[in-house]
Amino acid sequence: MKKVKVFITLKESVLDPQGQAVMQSLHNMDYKAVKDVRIGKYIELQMEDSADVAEQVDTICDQLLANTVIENYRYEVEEEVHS
Amino acid sequence: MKKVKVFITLKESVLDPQGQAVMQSLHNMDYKAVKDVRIGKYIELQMEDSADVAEQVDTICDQLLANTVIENYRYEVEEEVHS
Amino acid sequence: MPLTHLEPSPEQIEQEKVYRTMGLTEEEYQKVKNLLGRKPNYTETGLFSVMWSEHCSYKTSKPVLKYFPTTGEHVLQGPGEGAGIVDIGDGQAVVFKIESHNHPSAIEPYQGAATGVGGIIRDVFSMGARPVALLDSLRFGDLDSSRVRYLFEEVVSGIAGYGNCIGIPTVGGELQFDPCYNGNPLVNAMCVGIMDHADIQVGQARGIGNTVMYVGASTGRDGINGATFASEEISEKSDEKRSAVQVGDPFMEKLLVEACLELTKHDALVGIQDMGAAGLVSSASEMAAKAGVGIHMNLDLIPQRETEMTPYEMMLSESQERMLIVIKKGSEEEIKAIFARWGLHAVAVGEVIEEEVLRLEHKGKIVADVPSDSLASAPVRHMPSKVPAVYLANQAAPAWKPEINNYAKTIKKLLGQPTLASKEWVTRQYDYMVQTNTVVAPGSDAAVVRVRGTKKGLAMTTDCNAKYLALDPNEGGKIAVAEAARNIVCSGGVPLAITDCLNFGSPENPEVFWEIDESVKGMAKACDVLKTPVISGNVSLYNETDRGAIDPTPVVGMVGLVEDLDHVMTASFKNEGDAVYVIGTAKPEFGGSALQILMDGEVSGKAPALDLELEKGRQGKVLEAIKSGFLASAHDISEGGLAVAVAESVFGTELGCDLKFDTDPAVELFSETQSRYLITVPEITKKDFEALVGDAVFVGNVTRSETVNLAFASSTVTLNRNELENEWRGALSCIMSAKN
Amino acid sequence: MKTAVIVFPGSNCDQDMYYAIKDGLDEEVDYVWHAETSLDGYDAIMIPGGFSYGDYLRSGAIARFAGIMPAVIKAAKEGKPVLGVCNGFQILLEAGLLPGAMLKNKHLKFICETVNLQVKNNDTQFTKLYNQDEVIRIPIAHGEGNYFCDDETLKELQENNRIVFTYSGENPNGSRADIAGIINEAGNVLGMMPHPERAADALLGSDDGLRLFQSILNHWRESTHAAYTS
Ligand SMILES: Nc1ncnc2c1ncn2[C@@H]1O[C@H](COP(=O)(O)OP(=O)(O)O)[C@@H](O)[C@H]1O
Ligand SMILES: [Mg+2]
Repeated sequence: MKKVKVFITLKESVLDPQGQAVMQSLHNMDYKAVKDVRIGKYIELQMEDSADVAEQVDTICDQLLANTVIENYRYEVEEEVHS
Repeated sequence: MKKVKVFITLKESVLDPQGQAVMQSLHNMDYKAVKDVRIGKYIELQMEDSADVAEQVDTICDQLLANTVIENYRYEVEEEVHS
Repeated sequence: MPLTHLEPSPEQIEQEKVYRTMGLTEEEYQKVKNLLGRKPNYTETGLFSVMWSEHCSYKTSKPVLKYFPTTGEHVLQGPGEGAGIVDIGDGQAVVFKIESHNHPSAIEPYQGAATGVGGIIRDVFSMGARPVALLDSLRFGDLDSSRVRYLFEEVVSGIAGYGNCIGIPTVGGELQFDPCYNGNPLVNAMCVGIMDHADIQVGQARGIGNTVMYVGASTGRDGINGATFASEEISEKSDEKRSAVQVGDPFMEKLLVEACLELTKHDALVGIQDMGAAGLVSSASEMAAKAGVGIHMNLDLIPQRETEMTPYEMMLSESQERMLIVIKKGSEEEIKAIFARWGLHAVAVGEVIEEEVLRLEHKGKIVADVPSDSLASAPVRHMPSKVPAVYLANQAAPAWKPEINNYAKTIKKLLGQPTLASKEWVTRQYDYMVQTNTVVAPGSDAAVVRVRGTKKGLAMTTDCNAKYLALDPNEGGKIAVAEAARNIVCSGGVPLAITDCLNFGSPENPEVFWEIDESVKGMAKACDVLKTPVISGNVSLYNETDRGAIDPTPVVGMVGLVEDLDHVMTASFKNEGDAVYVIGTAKPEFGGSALQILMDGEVSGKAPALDLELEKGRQGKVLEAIKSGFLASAHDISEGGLAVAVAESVFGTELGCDLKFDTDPAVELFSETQSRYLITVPEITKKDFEALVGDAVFVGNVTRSETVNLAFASSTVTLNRNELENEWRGALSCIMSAKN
Repeated sequence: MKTAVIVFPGSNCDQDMYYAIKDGLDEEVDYVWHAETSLDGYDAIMIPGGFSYGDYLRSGAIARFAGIMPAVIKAAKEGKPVLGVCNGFQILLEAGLLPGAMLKNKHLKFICETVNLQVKNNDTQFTKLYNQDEVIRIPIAHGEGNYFCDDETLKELQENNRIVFTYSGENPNGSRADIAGIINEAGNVLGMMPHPERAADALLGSDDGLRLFQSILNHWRESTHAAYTS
């Protein structure tokens, strides 16, 4: 089994209303050290081993997990340790 | 400046309807190798340097970013490279 | 690793009194032992402890609930099933029920509120009805507290998140703020459905040999409280990762609604019930008990989301979006096909047996074997009752008199109180239009939803002014029912029946029990006189924190029938020149009033008195006037008195009014005397209206103006509509955006 | 005119759309299940609002892969009118039939209210019965209606008159250039956040939306008539 960690972030040119709202709250809470907040998605996939895991993840991300009009993605593939 | 990467995930026993729906859809799209999907949040904070960054991030996560009744969080603090 | 080995043995349960930590009293444990003729094992003790909990069994409230009238000409199904059913003619019926989710919402407000909505929807469609509307009755503490603001914001999001997604309009409700709800918010959700008589379903497991099927989401460890022996062991192992909070999946429920309504039309369906509180155990045992049969279930077949679940966990889990159905043997494949079309699994998990037991099998062993009706019939508890000293003191107190210097300022201040301010900040977050039947949206007295394909509509509202109940539960209980009916009448509906949600503190406190008893007596009396029987309801006790119990808050949800959509009436003034009338004379009744709260910060004295016969007569007249087409607007005078009613009637219009009174201004404007109405009538129907409603007093006219003039012998109060409206409309959003 | 209303799991304005056409236009209309693969025989395609697949991940993201979508794309290519409302609009964006993407509303809350819309282009088969720049009252109900596109796309939309509706007065969701509805280059695929089907019956407050459906019908009548006579 592989564990795939996918990180999806809004492109820099896209405004992030949620991130802005969080930053505002943080400032209200007196965490003035926080200068920017961007909110994205963190997705974990459990996948069966196969030679083309990376390839599959690429298409899955392109087609479904990210909307490349507004989002970027990157991922890491980890070997799952069995218990 | 520090870049803080926060990962927020649902606790293991908490139902993840989003993840389930995505997995179902991946199966329909014939990505049968995907055995589980869990969807969480990935948040990037830009923070001014200070001795207690980690401490601050801990409270920020506890109080605002994560709902600790159902979510866990972890984070990484990175040195930001200035351009 | 199987976790069952961590469970205590029957002997341990008895010797170490494990049953007590699970919620059974000494007496109840003995009763279980007698019923079984042996010591219950761990799973069985669990079954009894949840089924005999107050939440599932109503063991302390049962004697009180007996006061309610539950039958009537139009009642097709009274309390006892998922929801009550009332005939609305043409072979159709309305189905409704209200339910609390107070405690889950206090822990995780978004999911608590969301799953509350999900649960009440299942109650309604399990009767065979299509859900057509939702209402939410909410109470929070003081908005100065950031925790309270968080709870408020998240509860509203949770209700919106679930209702909007599933596509049932949230058309009404209530929202009140009072320090007594600090730390203990009230989240009551009501669902209304429409169905054909022919499709009425019941939660019964009839027909020996028939198949028991499980449909919907799979079972996880949701909602299993951590305070028990085995789960404590478990939680030590993985404390970090585990949470007992139920998470709602409105998408799954939307599929379930559609699939179950399709199932309802199928001959093979015998019985259906949702898995609500105490999930599998309650649905299975209740369905068996009601049909006088037993159920044998194989727990290995239960769809499970988590690994290594014990029988105890599976039976007690409160995972959401699940239903238990009983179908004719042999039709399993057809039923599976219905669910498969909606992407859902239906799994045969057991069968109906003759022997009246709930028998559970797990990994080849019988893990529980208990009489089915014993689970569903907890021993009733009769609680001692005591008249509270506060009540006696309030009854004896001299009448409260306000000292008002500036009427205009006082009115503006009242309109800015969160409890009286516009609820738009909330209702804008709800899709109140989906299904395109919402004729009267949130903002008037009652919402009106059209019955598609007919000229009829359903008027619906929730009401309860807990401040009156805090002073006098009996009178306040009557008023809650009467006010709901008034709101229905003002919208053009004939009150049909009510559902109720009894929110109180601990019944073990004799003073609280007295409040429960008196409130219900008052409500029952009003239901009798107004001919609105109770067809369903819910009890939520133990609403208290270390600062004490909440005010008695028995919320009334009422539905009325609008016989012709031409009768639909709203509170807003309509035309310049219309005559303005007030029905009912204001008396100096300020106990529990919004004015008293504004000025004193607390309530005292006597609640307003309610004359039920007078109430009934006036409702009849107002409704007749509406049906005759005499009125342009109708609004009941409630919290905040006439001043607030007038203001609400000009908001959102281009109109003002010139009114003249020969009464005392403080009493006329702010008293909360009951059974009063603010009515406007076009010139052409004035004569007819006056002839019909003899006690209506003409007080002036609607004007095309920004000004509201209220003239009294001693002084004139001049108000600016825009100024008041800005205060009223902006109050909640101002609080919510400024402080977060 | 025979209309198809596509039903995805989680669609919840499908019936509203159905009744707007059946009762409002008195024309033939069918529900078409997401798993179907053909839309042959239909003259107009409606993708209704709701929460297809729970709006999980991103609204419209999962629906885009439904079995019916290739047929929707085919119908669009053939020039049939395709209308996506609210979630339907989001699905059209995800499917690439219209440019851009949706973000969460700027205030982050779901918002339901009747708003003023300005008709920016009445020269389309969807808007012929409106006056240019007319302001109409149509309800919105969405949490993710904050339309986004890059500068280049915006310029193209503006220059080719492809912005059909804008919010008039306060922009409720923060959309770029106040956009409420856009059309494709060929002029037969319209996506809009506001719900015309909720404004098709005066009893419910407004029937300003009905003219949109009537426009589609008129256009269909004219074009089929033209086809017969040519
Ligand atoms: N929590 C809520 N959810 C939906 N609608 C609400 C809510 N609270 C208040 N409303 C609506 O706002 C309007 C005014 O409420 P309220 O002042 O309680 O009316 P009344 O005093 O006539 O019972 C009603 O239409 C009511 O349904
Ligand atoms: Mg009212």
